[in-house]
Amino acid sequence: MEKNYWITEEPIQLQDVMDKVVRREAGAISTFTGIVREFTKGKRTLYLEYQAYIPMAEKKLAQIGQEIAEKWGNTKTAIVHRIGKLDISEIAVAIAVSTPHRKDAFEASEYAIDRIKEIVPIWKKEHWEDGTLWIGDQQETTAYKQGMPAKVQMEMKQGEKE
Amino acid sequence: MEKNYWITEEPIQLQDVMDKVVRREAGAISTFTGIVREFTKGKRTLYLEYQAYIPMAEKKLAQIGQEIAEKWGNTKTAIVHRIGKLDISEIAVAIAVSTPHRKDAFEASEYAIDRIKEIVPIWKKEHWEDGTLWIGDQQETTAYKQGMPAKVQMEMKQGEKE
Amino acid sequence: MVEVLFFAELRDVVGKDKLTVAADGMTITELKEKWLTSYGVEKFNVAMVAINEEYAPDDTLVKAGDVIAFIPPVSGG
Amino acid sequence: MVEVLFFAELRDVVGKDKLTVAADGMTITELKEKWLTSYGVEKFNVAMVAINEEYAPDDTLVKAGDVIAFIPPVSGG
Repeated sequence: MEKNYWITEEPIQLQDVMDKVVRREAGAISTFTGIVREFTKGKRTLYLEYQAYIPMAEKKLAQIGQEIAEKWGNTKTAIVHRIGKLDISEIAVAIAVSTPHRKDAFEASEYAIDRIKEIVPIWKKEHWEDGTLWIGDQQETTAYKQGMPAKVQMEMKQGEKE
Repeated sequence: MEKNYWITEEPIQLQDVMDKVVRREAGAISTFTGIVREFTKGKRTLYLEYQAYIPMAEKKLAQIGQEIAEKWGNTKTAIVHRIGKLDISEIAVAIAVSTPHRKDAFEASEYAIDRIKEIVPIWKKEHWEDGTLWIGDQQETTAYKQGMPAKVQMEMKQGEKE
Repeated sequence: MVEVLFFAELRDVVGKDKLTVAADGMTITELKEKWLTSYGVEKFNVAMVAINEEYAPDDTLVKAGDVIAFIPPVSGG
Repeated sequence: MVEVLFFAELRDVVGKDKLTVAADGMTITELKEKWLTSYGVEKFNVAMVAINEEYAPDDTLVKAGDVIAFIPPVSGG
């Protein structure tokens, strides 16, 4: 079976992700690529280190693709996330979504990266000149105090109804 | 000089477009790729033929990159459009925009494709099983009756003030 | 003399990709009336005009050596 | 017995990537109290829990053979 959602330790080629979503019904492909930025809030990153709970992360990436298919219909999605040590400008994540028309492609790929930052068990460790830190998603701090992020809680409630 | 806005008769490689916008300040790259879709409103396309007023088209693509830089700041943009005969699933246009943060990248690349469809002198000829037709942008029909599209008119008025 | 370029449908209508015509000092509107009415005015009136690769209104005066392009509604992307 | 997995900061805190503990029939909350308080509760309380690779609430009962993962706030992308 073709694998459209995966975690890798190898450098990511955007073309590989894009190739997985090309099809005759598609007229538009939107991709998103997250690359390692040198400066964040004035602080210089030397490199990043990513860790993943690999089998669950791949399941959650696939779930995001499924959510996109349900929300926008007629989509094809592929997502890859890299782990290990990444230097400046290396690709951490690449997403491609193909749709018949362009509006859906943009919306869906933006949705994908937003969801990755919410529910996919992958972590980033910053390596600066003066130290290191595992980064948590600041936006979710409040929700996490209740045990899990609000977005996941909602989802679990929906799941119960099914 | 590096050429970030160009018209080509050769097949487009998304990677080439993306490579032009990677830089150390960028954390996000959004790309848009328009590919030849087989069916439009139930009608089957055999292939497309694109024509461009090449020197002006390249200028207008560069203008779009400039507009993006003014609207979002800290962006780097590359755009390529292919002309000649294109088969189903071949790439007609590819856009890449890099920004520090992802929101701007999505907005800017969507802006780029919208503007291409407004101001860049490139035309598409549909080749169906039962005929051919040069396609005009239906959205602009009204404005065109006044000599040029509303978006271009606005622009010219702004230009007069400068 | 000015060079007049045609694209897409207009190129098919005119049957060639360019003409060289005497239109120095005319407006675009006058150039159309003098040289292009035989090809049908309607399609030229829905086209934009570019002079030397920049969009220009129909009342612009053209001068010797200008390159005038008639740009039907675009459909790239 | 259940397997308990740690990631990111929690892995550093615990000093290993997994533990095998006797927790059959306990809730996640009970498992934390029994086996993890020595590592500091705060960081475990801001983590999500996944059982067999699916997010689960803290009152879920764990059974023999389950894989419990503590998932600190994620930061992929």
